[in-house]
Amino acid sequence: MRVPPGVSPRDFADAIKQWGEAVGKEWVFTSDEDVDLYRDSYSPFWHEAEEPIPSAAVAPDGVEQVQAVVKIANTYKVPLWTISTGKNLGYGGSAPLLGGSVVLDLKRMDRILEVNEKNHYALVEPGVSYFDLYRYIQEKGLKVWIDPADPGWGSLIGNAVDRGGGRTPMRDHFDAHCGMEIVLPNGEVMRTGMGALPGSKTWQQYRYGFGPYVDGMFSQSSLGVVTKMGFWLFPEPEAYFTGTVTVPKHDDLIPLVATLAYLMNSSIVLGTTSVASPLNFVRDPALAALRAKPGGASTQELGQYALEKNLGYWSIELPFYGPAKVVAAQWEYAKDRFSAIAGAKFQEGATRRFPLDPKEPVPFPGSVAMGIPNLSVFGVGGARSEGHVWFSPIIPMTGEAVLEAQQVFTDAYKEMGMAMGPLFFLGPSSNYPRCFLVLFGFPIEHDIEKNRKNRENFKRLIQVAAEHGWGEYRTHTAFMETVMNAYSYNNHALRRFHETIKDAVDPNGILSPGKCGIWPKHLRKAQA
Amino acid sequence: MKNARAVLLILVSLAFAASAFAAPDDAQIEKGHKVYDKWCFPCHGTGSGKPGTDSLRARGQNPAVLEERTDLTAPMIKTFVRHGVLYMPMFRKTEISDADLDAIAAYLTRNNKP
Amino acid sequence: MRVPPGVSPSDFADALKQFEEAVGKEWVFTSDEDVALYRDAYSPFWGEPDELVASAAVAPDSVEQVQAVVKIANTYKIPIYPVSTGKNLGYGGSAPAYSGSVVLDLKRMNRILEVNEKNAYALVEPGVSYFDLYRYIQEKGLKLWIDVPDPGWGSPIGNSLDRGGGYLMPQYRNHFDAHCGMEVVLANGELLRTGMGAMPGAKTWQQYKSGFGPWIDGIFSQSNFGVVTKMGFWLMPEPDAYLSGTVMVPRHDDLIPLVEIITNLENTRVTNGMPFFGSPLLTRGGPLGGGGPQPDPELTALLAKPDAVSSPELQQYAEKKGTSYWSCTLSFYGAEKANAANWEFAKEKFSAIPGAKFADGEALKLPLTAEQREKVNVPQFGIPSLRMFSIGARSDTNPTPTNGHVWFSPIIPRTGEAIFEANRVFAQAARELGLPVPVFSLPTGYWERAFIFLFGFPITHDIDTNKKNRASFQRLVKIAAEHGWGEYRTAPAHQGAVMDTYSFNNHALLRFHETLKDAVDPNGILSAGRYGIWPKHLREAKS
Amino acid sequence: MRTAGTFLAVALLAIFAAKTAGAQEQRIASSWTPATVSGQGQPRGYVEYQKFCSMCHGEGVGRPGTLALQAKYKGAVPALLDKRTDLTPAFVKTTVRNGISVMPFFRKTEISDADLDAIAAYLARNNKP
Repeated sequence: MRVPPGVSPRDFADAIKQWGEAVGKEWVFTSDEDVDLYRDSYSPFWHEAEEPIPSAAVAPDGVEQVQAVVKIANTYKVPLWTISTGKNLGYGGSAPLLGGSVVLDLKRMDRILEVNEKNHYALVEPGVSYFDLYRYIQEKGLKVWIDPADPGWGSLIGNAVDRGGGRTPMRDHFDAHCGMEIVLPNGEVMRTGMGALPGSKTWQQYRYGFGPYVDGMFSQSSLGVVTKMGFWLFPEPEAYFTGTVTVPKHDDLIPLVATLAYLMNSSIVLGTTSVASPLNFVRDPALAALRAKPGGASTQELGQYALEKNLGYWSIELPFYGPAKVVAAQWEYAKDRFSAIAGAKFQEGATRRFPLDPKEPVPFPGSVAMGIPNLSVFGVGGARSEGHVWFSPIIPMTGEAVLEAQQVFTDAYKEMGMAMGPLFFLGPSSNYPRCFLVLFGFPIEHDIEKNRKNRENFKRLIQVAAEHGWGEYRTHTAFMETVMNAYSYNNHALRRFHETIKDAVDPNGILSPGKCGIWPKHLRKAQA
Repeated sequence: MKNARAVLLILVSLAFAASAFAAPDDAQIEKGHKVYDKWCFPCHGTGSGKPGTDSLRARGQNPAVLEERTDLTAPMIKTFVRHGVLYMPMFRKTEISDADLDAIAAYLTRNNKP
Repeated sequence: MRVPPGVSPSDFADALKQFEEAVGKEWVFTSDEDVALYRDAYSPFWGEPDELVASAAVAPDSVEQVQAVVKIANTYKIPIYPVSTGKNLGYGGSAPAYSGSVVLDLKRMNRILEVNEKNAYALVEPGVSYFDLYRYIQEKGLKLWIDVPDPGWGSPIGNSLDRGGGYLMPQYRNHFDAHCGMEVVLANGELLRTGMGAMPGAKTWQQYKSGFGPWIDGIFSQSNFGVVTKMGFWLMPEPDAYLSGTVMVPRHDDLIPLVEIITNLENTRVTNGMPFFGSPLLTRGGPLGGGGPQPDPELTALLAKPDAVSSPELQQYAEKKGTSYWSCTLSFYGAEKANAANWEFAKEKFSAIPGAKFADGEALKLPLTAEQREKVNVPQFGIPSLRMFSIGARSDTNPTPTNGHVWFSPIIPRTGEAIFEANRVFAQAARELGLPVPVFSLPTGYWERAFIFLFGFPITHDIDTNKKNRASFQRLVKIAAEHGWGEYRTAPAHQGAVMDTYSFNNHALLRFHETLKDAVDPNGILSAGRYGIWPKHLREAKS
Repeated sequence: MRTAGTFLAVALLAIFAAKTAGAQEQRIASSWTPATVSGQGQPRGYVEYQKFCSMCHGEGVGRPGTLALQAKYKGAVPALLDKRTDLTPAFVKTTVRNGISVMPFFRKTEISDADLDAIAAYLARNNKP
C-alpha cells in the first residue's frame, strides 16, 4: 500500500480506518488495482516515475460524509485531491498533482436537487454529469437547456470550477453558476451568496448575496470542497440557426473579427463560434505542393490560390438563438454589417425549431450547441492516440491578434521541430464572451521519450505565449506551476496573495496541494 | 447643529454681500462656467429632470436656474457648496477645489449689479 | 483635531506628517471645516454622538501615493476608509464605517486610461465618474454606451464594488458583473493585479475576467480587503435602434403569468433592457414623481381599505373602468427589424393572458437627437444624470423635501407570488411600525434573475425621527430574513444588522470573511466594520 | 512522426468537417434516447450499457468508439459492441478497468463492479461457445 508523503504508515492506517467508518468500507479504495483507476488516463508522465499516483481514494455520499472525511484528513494531515466526476481529461483527469495524495471522489454525490422551469435554474451535487441532468430534464419534459461541455460525461460543478466553456448563450460555465455550498478545510460547511441566509428564497437567483463575493476563490483552487452549486439554465428558445460568412482576402480578417466582436458584444450572436479558413479543408495536390515549398506558401500565394478557386480566405459560422423571425432578422442585420467587406459571401444553414421532433435521434454532431451533450469530441484523437493534453492560451478578439498568434506559434513550432501539418490556421473560438481561446491538442503516448519532448515543448509554448502577453486559462496538472509562474506581475503578487489565503484557510495544507501552483506552507519550501 | 450653522453663515454672508471685491476677469468666469457645467449643471441646469432647478422653482425662486440669477453672492455659493442644503449634499475639496469654487462664484455672479 | 481610536496623538501627528510628504500638504485634510465635508450628507445619525465621522482625510493622486499612504497607516495602525467618489448617498456616502477612521479619498485619481471602441471596454481609476466617462466618449465620438446608475456623479469603480445596477442589457446593468480586471493595493501596500493583469504585458486584461488560478475579484467587492486603484469595464456598443412596448393585463392574479412570461423573455434575451413594472390602477405618475391625473374618489376610498389591492371590489372597479391592473414596459436594443420581431414575439407570448393589451412605444433610431434626449428616460440610453434626486428634493409634487434617504433593498424571488407575499409582509410590518403604508410596491428589474425592492427611508435632521427610522429599518431587515429575503447592499449604519441575517451554519460565511481579513490585513487598518467585517482586535474589543 | 501539429490538424478537421457537413448529415436511428435509457423491461446490462457505453460505442454519427473500431477492424467484426459475438466478460471488464487508446478507464464510483458484471454479461450474451 502506498502512503501519502509526510504521513506515517500508522497514521495513514488509522485515517483509512476512520474513513471506512465514515463512508463505509467499500468506498475506501486502497488496493493497487482500485487505486490505479484514479490515474490520469491521459497522463503525460505515463510509465515514468514522476507520474503522480494517488495512495488511496475515498468516496463519500453526502455533505456530512465529506465533512467527516476532511476532518479526519485534517487530523492526520493527509493531503486530499478533490474530483467531482474526474473527467477533465486533457487537463489532469482524476489524478492528483502531488503523488500520494488521497483522491476525494465525489462521483457518488449525484443528486439533482432542484430544476426550476419557471426561473430556469438547477441545483446539483458534484457527481451529476451533463448526461444525468439532460436525461432528468428530458424525462420531466422541462423546457430548459443545459450548456454541456464538449464531453458530456463531465460534471457541471467540476467543469464550472475549472472554468470550462460550452457553446450556448450560457457557455461561460463559472459565470453561469449561482450559489455554492462548500466544505472548508476544517470540515465546516459554508453557503455563499444568498445561501448564507437561512431559508433563503433566492439562492439560485441572485449570486452575490451580501458582503464580499467569495465564490471565485473556489474556482481553480484548493480552498474548499464544493458540494452543491446552482446553475442558470437557458429557457428553450423557439429556433436555432447558423449562417456562414466568407470573406475573400487575407487582410479581411481584421474587419471580419471587428464585426464579429460588435455582434457578440451587442448580444446579437449569443453562442460560440470559431474563425476558420476554407483553405484548411481543401485536399488539392496543387495546394499541398504550394505549402510544401521550402519556407511554406506565402500569404500572397495562398491568397492568389483562394481567389482563383473562389474559396474565400476566412469564414465564420454564426449561431443565432431566439424566435424564428428574430433569428432571421438578426442574420439579415449581420449580413448587412459584414457586407462592408468587399466580396463577403453568405451561406445559410438549416433552421432548427424546438422542441425537436421526438423522433429526431439525439445527440447529433453539433448538438452541444443546442444543449444536448455527447462525446463526439473524443473522435479528435483518431484511432491510435493514447489521449491528449490541451495548451489553451487566451488571445484578444481582434484580427491583428489572430494573425500575430498564428505567426508566433508557427515559428515556435518550427523552432521546436514540430510540424504544423497541413494546417496553417488555428481556429480561435469564442467560448468566452470577449476574447478568443486557442486550443492546441498535444498527443499523449505511451512512449517516454516522446512524452518528455512534448512536455518540454509545452512549457516552451507557455513561455512564448507569455512573452506576447497571452496566458492560459486552464492547464493540465503537469503544467500548473509553469503557467502560474507566468502570471508574475509585481514579483508574483497574485500567487503570494493566494498563498496568504491558503495558509489562513487551510493551515495544514490538506486540500489539493499544488493546484494551480499554490502550495501549502510546509510544501512551499520543499518546492522552492 | 449643521442647519443652524448654515443659516447663520448665510446671514453672515448676506450681511457682507455688499462689500466690494475685485471684479473677476473673463478667464476666471470662463473657467467657472466649465466647472459649473461639470458639477452644478446636472442638478441646477435647464431642461427636464434637474432636481435643483425643480426644487428652487417649487420654492418660488424665479429664475430657478442658477446661471440666470443676478442675486447670488460668492459667500452664499460657497456656503451651499461646502455645507449642502436639504437633499443637496456638500462637496469635498477633491471634487471642487477652493480655486474651482472661486471660479464658480465668479461665473454665477458675473451679471450681478454692483 | 480628532484622533482615530486606538492611536496616540503623537503617532497620529507623525502619520499625518508622513501623509503630507507622500501626497502633498494641501491634500491632507485635518481642519474641522474640511473634515466635515466627509460626513455622510444623508447620515441616519445626523448630529448624534453615534454619527460616523472621519478624523482626517488624505487624497492621493496616484497608485504609488496610495501605496505610500497605506504603508504609513499600517506602520501606525491607523484605520483608513477608502472612498472613490464618495457619492453612494443612501448607502453611506463618504463617511467611514468605523468612526474616527481617516478617509482615503481617491477622487483625484480620475484618469481614463483606455477606452477601446473595437472591443468595447474601458479601464479607469476610482475617481472617474460616470459623467467623466460619458463626456470622454462623447468628445472622442466613440460608438459606445456606458451603463449608468441613477446618480451620474458616482464612480464606475465605487458603484461596481458596491454592486450597483443600471438599465441596459443584463450583462452591463449588473455593474460588478460587467467588470473585467482589477488593480488592488493590499493592506501591506503591495500592488496586485487580478485576472489576466497578473501577467506582465497582458494583452487581454479587459477581455478575459478570471485569468488563471482562484478568481479573487469578488472578495474586493462590498469588502475591506484592499484598495481598488484600477478596474476594467465592458461597455455596450451603441445599438442601431431602440424600441419599447408596454403590456397591460386586466386582473390582479395576472401578475403571476405576467412575471413568468417576462422572465422567460428576458432569460432568452428577447427583451434585453430593464423591465419597468407598473400599475395603471394603483399608481399615479411615474417613479420619478411626474405627477399625473388625480385619482377618482371612488378609487381612493377603495384603496383606503386594508388589503385593498387584492380585494374583489377593486377588481370589479378595474373591470368597470376598463383600467388594467398591471403593466410592464419592455425595452429592446438592437437592429430595428430584430427589435420589432422581438416585440411581436413578446406580444404573442403575452396573449396567453386573456385580455392582455399592448401599447407600442416609440421606435427610436440611435443616436438620439438633442430633442429626443430631453424627452427620454436618459439612463436607459446610457446617459448619466442626477434626475433620481427628484424623489426627495422639493418639486411641484413634493412640497416637503427631506434631508436625504437610505435604501432598504431586499432581494426577492422573481415571481408574481413573491411580489404579493412581500407586499403583504411589508405592509403588515409598516402598520406595526407606524410607517406610512404604501398602496402597493412593485420591484425593480436591475438583476436578470431576481427582483429587488427599493424602499427609501427619509433622513431628517430630527434625532428622534432618525432614531425611530433606524429601529424600523433594522426590524424590517429581520422580518425580511424570516421570509428568506436578504438585502443586496446597505448603509454602514445597518451593515452589521444585515450581515447578521446571513447566518447559515453559525455565521460560517462571516467567520470565513474574518479569517481572510485577519490574513490579508493583520493590523486591521482597511475599512474596519465595512459590511460587518471587523478586524481581530476590534472583534475582541466588541465581544 | 506523429506530432502535435498533425494531431491538431486532425482534431480541427474533424470538428469542422462534422459541422460543415450538416447538409449531407446522415440520420441513423440512435440507440440512445431518453426512452431507451429508462429501459423499462430491459435487462440491467442493457440499461447500464446505454448509460455508460452508448455515447461512444452506440449507433449514429459522432460516436468515437464505434468510429475507432470501424477503423481498426474494417468490418472484420461489427463496429458496434452490442452486435459483437466474440466478446467475453473478462475482456469487457479488463477494457473498462484499464482503458485503451483514448478510452479512459472507469472508476468504481462510476461503474460499480455489479454494473460492470451486468454490462459484461449483456455484451457477451451472443458469444455462444
